[in-house]
Amino acid sequence: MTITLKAFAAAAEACGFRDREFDVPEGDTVGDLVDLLAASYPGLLPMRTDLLIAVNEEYSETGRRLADGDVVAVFPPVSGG
Amino acid sequence: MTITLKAFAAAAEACGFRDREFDVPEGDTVGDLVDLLAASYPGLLPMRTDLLIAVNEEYSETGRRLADGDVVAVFPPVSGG
Amino acid sequence: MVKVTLQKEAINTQAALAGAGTDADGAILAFIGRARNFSQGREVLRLEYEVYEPMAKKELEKIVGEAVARWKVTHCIVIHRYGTVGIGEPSILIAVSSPHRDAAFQAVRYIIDTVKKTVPIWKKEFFADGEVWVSERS
Amino acid sequence: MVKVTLQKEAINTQAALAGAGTDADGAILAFIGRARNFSQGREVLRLEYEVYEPMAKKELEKIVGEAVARWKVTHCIVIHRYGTVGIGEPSILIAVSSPHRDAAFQAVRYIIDTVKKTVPIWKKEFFADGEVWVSERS
Repeated sequence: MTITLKAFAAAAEACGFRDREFDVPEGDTVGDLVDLLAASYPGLLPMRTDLLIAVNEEYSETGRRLADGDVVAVFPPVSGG
Repeated sequence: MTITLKAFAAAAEACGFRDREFDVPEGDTVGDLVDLLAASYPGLLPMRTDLLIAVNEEYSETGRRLADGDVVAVFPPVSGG
Repeated sequence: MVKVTLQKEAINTQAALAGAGTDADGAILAFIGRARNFSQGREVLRLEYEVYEPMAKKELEKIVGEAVARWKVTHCIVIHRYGTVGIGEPSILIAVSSPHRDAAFQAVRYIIDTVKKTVPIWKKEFFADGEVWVSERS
Repeated sequence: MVKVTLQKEAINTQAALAGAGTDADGAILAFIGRARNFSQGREVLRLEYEVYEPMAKKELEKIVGEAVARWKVTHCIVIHRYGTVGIGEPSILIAVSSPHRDAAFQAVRYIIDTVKKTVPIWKKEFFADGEVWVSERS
């Protein structure tokens, strides 16, 4: 199945993209996806444990099962205000 | 000795003056003055225990001894802001 | 700038805020107290503030001095009106700026709470059928 | 009025405050967060904010909705800028009004603290010799 992957701020710089399609095996969880990303983009490793994940614009736990067409965003801790 | 007496807000309405000279016996304290006032202006009695006193524009304890020329202000609890 | 003003004229919020904040300040906090249209279930038509002017100014300066010393705020303006204040009009403005926000929150809260306890200013509410001095004791 | 805005344009503080406060409101509290000129001993030339726009708007609306429900504030405006923000310019404005001041203080404090924890916006500081993403974890 295919998801849309978004990366922001330091995570976008580490991955080298802000927006891309990504094929993931049926049944994969958010956590599986982050593992896959960290393996593909070693620049993410230093921020690995701090990374936040949103699915369809809502914060998500790593145990959540992905669905075809999901929009998954990965980003470092926020620093607005 | 002579002091200047000022009254504000509900205390001014109870006393019927805002500003007057007052003769007090040598050695009198702020507390003595308030007793005298309450006796002279019965309208002050309902607010007697709440009255605040300032001498020369500083809050004062009732034990303070008055001096000739002091400016003594009596007023109810403040309600600005 | 640290400044305390007692005035009869309406408070110009914009002008008071324009001066707030140096380039080192990350936070500005402004509190505006206003005359409300209802008090204890009755419609208020207007307020009148009486002030013991020289003492009120001294007390305000003490409060502001304490806030500046304690929280190291950079900028602190307090303007309190007296005389007639119409419904919806500001009766007090407190504007503080500081490098970090916590100091600004602490300072503004301290100033307004202490003004209401120690500054010799009294508020009278006018209703259609009478008037009453406000007691903050309740 | 309850309103959340994300915008690239400079924040017009005066316009945002003009709408605050009904006749039943005794308190208006406005917080302005600004770009500071120094960070960790280095001179900051400017900031850039990156935003995940639809999610940031949703999260802001959640925070404001919670504040309005919890403290019954009458009016709540939050404006957050993104893109380049010059030193001394507001990056966020929060304006709240309520009948009594305690609600306004609680609501504004809750909103700014929570914005800094959950709204997907990231700040980068630009120095003469480089740039760094700000981590609020420290």
